Amino acid sequence: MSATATSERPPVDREHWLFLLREMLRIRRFEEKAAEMYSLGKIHGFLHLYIGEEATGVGAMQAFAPGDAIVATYREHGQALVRGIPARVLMAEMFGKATGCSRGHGGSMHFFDASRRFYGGYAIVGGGLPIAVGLALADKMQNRSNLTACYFGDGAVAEGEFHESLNLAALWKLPVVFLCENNLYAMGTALEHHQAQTNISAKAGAYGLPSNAVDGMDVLAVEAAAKQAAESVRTGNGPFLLELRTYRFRAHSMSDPDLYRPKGEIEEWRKRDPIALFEARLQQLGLLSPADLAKLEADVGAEIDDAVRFAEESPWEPADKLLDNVYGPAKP
Amino acid sequence: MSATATSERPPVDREHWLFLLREMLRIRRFEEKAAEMYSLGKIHGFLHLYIGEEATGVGAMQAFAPGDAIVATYREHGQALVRGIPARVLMAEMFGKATGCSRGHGGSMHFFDASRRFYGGYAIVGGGLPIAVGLALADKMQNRSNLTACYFGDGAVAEGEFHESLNLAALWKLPVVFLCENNLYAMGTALEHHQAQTNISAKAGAYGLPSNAVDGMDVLAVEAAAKQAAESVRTGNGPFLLELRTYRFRAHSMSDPDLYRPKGEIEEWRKRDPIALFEARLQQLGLLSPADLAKLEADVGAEIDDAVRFAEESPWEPADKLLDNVYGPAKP
Amino acid sequence: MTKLTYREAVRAALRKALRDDPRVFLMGEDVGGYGGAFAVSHGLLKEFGPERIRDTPLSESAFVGAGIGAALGGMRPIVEIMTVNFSLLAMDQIVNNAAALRHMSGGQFNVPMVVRVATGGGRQMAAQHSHSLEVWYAHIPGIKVLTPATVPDAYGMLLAALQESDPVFIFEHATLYPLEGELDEAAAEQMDISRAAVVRPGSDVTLITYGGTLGKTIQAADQLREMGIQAEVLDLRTLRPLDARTILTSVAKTHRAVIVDEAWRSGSFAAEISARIMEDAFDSLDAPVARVCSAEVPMPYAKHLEAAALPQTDEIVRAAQEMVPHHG
Amino acid sequence: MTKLTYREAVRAALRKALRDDPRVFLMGEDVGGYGGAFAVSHGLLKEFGPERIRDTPLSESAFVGAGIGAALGGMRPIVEIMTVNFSLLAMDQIVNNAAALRHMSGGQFNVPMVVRVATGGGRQMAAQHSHSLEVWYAHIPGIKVLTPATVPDAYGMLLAALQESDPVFIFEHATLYPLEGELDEAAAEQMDISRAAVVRPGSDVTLITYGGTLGKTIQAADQLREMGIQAEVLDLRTLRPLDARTILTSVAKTHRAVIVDEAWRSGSFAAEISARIMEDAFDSLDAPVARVCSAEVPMPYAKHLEAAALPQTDEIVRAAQEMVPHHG
Ligand SMILES: Cc1ncc(C[n+]2csc(CCOP(=O)(O)OP(=O)(O)O)c2C)c(N)n1
Ligand SMILES: Cc1ncc(C[n+]2csc(CCOP(=O)(O)OP(=O)(O)O)c2C)c(N)n1
Ligand SMILES: [Mg+2]
Ligand SMILES: [Mg+2]
Repeated sequence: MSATATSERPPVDREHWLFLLREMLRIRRFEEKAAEMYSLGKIHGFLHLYIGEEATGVGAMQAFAPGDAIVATYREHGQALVRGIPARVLMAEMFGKATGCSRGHGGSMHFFDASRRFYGGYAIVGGGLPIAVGLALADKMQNRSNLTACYFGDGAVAEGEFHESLNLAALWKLPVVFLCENNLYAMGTALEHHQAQTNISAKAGAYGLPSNAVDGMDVLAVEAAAKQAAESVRTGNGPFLLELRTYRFRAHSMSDPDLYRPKGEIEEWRKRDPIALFEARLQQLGLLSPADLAKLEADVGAEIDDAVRFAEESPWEPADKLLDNVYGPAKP
Repeated sequence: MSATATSERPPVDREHWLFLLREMLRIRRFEEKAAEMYSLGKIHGFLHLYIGEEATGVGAMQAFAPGDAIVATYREHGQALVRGIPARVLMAEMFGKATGCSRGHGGSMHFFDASRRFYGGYAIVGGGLPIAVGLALADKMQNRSNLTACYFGDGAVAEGEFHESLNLAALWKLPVVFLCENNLYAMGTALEHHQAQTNISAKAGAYGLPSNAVDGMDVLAVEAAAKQAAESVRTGNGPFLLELRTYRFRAHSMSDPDLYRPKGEIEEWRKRDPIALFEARLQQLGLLSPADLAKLEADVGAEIDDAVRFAEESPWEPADKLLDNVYGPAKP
Repeated sequence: MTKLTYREAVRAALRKALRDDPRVFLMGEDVGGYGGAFAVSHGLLKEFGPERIRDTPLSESAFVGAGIGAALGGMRPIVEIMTVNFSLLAMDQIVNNAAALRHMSGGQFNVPMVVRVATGGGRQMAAQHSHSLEVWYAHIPGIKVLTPATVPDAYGMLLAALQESDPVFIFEHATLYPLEGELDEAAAEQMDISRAAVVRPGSDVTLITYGGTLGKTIQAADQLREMGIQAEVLDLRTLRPLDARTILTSVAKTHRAVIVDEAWRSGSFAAEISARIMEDAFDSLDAPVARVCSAEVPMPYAKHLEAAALPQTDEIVRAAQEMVPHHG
Repeated sequence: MTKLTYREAVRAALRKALRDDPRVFLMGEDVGGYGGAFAVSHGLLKEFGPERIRDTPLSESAFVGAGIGAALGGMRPIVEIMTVNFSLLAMDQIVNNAAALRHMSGGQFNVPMVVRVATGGGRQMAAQHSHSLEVWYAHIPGIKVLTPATVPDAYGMLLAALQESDPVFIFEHATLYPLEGELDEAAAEQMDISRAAVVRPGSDVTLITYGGTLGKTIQAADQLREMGIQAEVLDLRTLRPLDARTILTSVAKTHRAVIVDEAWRSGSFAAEISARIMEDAFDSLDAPVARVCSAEVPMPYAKHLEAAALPQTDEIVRAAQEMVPHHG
């Protein structure tokens, strides 16, 4: 049922590894800044931070090509950044500005970017899965070799749409990589309180799909597993379910008082901070000097500062455009 | 994952076995008459016949006590009869008469009987499963030792509600026997065209439930398997998924031209007619003489004739009562 | 001109669409091997093969969502939801994805998907299989809602829907499938789906309806004529966006209106029409606008009870009579 | 008299119900450990334990259906659907089972279930999290629909709902939770939920609303008063069954009405109210009934766009002004 996990380490690739680190750092700093902007009243509505889960977002995306389609959830800042949507455009979106990636119509939960086949940003749990199935169907029917990468949380696994979508994708052998970011909680409900059987990747058996589970705090392991999954899909084996075992260090959203996690649990997981772990590893291998890191941080900091400046200075969508983009013109 | 199926035969029990045969015959003759009445324009709407599946209805019901709750689908004539709802009351329901088990409000798809804890008759595929979970929850919370038997077809397995309901029942260890009557078709769609993985009982693994699959054409095997399943549930192990492998000899409903089944398939299955098989077995064992059978058929025939007479002679619900039973009085 | 049934007209439109545009495909429960629950797609599997005539598992949310995804991915899916009753299982995909994606993405994405849905009661299908929920759909910005009530509309509206760049829901009242009519294909292929139709001209009262109740409404107009009342009959055809102009023009002439709608009365689409007339034609009204709707009860199975629950011709006649002077 | 918030009032009612009746239990997503997405059930898990305060998996259809089953089985479930947006996933259970079972079974079964649902926009939650779908629920025979807009109603309506023998849906507008008010428990426990409330008496125009827009409507009445227009404000409180009498009595007095509804305009509950006034108070109207509703657009995120989409006080004032002579 489950594909064999590669336990071997990939060969050293300093440039790529520094790139992975940079990407994780970009997400971390972007998120910290978003939280700050939320406190300052610059960002409103829901804001779900990804901090702690950077390795899953960064690692998995390495397996997907520009032609592949990406479907994500409301907790999608990470995927959006790694996919290449500029930080300034994302920040502007959260500020509600017309320069945002969804013209300020979507906010934090609804990032979209047609040019990067980034199909959103779905805030109804489980709601993105059928969309991913359809995108893959369109690719298959048009003989394009793309795949669709579909991210969702452990909580989504309980929804009927998970079941229906995996069955449909498997039945039609569609090119979807289902990526479950299992952070052990659906909002305040722990995995063992929402799943009768807590091994998510094993559920693939009910649909006859290959699957795998990987340590989501290890960016290289995630990358390797995602590449293997993507490879399986591209070979025409139909969909693949990849479980990424991770943890969110912050509350579910900015309005969550975070009362439900056992004492010490967060601290235990923080010891496995994917960024700190990877930095330590690179340093151990002599691939990352303190100067390298300082430079990285400075670059990333500059990018985030620019993003805030851009968002701040950007114009609002005129209110008289409210009804634009409800319907489009007929087109053959 | 799967409970061990008892392969041993239960000891000979002539009285009980003749009872099982009689029950299967009652269903068969009732259904044949219903089809006739449909052609005569006495019954309208949808009519889904159970012919061919009698062993699953009769065998499984032996495992359930009067205090247990029954939840069925639109193809529920069999379960309703075996549960003890008089044939005349069911026939009257299909005639749309006020003496019907649902006062003529429900018709063939919506049989109900509060006195027998027969909770319907659900015509939205998969719609009965959550109800069954709730009934079992009510029993459990009120410390009653009842279980809920929930029948559904193979087609329902693809619906999200199957997944959600099994997970919820398993999570809360509720006393439900989920009975999948797998007749290999969801309307015109063959199992392999609606399930990526066609072994239904194996899907229990995704919820950590015990399960079993049994030859649904063998009434004794079904009875034994259902008793084992019910026993497991009553012991407090939580829900059980029992797959009953059967076949419908008739079309999906009276309006189905039945174009989709491969030639010869129906004939092959007819050789395994559960009634003919069981009669032959009883005859072989010397438990059923031609006279016994004639008497049985005569009794059943009389019951069905009486049912039609009763239905025919029964009054209509006055049309001015149309709005009764939309709301009831408040009650504490 | 060809004489054919409503069912055949839908099938002919499907066939034409499938032939003309390789991006078009049909998917839904039993559209293939079974030939469609209402035999609409009979023969199409054989002609177009299983890639383009796709039988789906029973999973309304997944295959409607897959239609949305396929539309995003450049296809032109026609999704069949066997009946509106089952569409309740796909409501989230419809409201939160199909309807919202264009706006939510700031106009970057759009969902050119056509969804065909059989609707309505009148066939003794009882409480779970007789809904008329067009009004729910007509409430949702971002989708369009068509209700073909004639053979030409059955054909032309489907083809027109495929030219739209937004999701279009087509409600086919299940009692209409055997209806016979004349079809001029070329004309139907040019049809304007944005306008309501004046089916019968008249001067005394406007009878406004759509979908499955058009026949009863025309019957009522016939009976009224015999009584000396000239009823104008409007077929709304498209519920969203609504052609209010045709309604207002008619009411300005007749000064009276009866709306016929198979939905339950409270919160029906008839309420919306009444409110629009209130807002934009109040001064031309000589009598309050009346509604003839279904009784507010889950649909009973028994024939006489179902008939009592549904709007009937005599009720339409009575409502019109009561508001026209000297006929009350 | 106690001073407390709307949130605390709901919680107090939950606590009272759980204490008074062992058949009552609360179930839904995050009602337990998290304390409720809106902190309504905070502390209840500790007080009543996990048997009676049940966190469910994300599976709206299953747990709403389980509520129905539990009600059939003799319990008195209170099901929390975190927001109305997610209730779309449970629509089949609601329409086809909860609402239909009593009738469909010929009166043998009934479903005494209470469902609490947070609703509405105004918090920059964007297109998928801002719906106002009360009108869909109000369309369904077999269920009751309550929309408490005040602290006493938040408390009393929940307790009253638990006395009903049919499914009751209570819509709590999410912007109301922090609202403060005075509660007389004893009085609230005797409240009549079948009547609309005249919140402000007035003689020139009737402003009719419910739920989240009551505050804006009262504000509008205040502003109108300063302009010399005496507006009567009605809070509908219960949308189904509707208390038409209170509406008609008021309109008979004021001869004018403005309906304020956060729903999208087409097919809104405001349309139903307008149609009822048309049918039963046409002759007493001095001006067409007006509606102030949300713009027909999936809710945008940006604050100024969301504000432009939602009904606002100044629009209510303007609509009333325009219909009262010498104030237009
Ligand atoms: C259908 C639905 N029900 C409830 C919610 C409210 N909600 C938002 S996120 C969430 C938890 C989802 O958990 P998971 O899928 O594990 O994703 P995570 O937030 O952990 O990334 C819930 C209950 C929702 N958005 N959609
Ligand atoms: C949600 C839903 N979708 C579609 C239908 C139409 N329909 C009725 S029965 C049926 C097939 C069900 O197959 P299965 O569950 O295997 O039961 P069987 O009829 O074989 O007993 C379908 C598609 C329905 N009633 N409900
Ligand atoms: Mg999670
Ligand atoms: Mg079947």
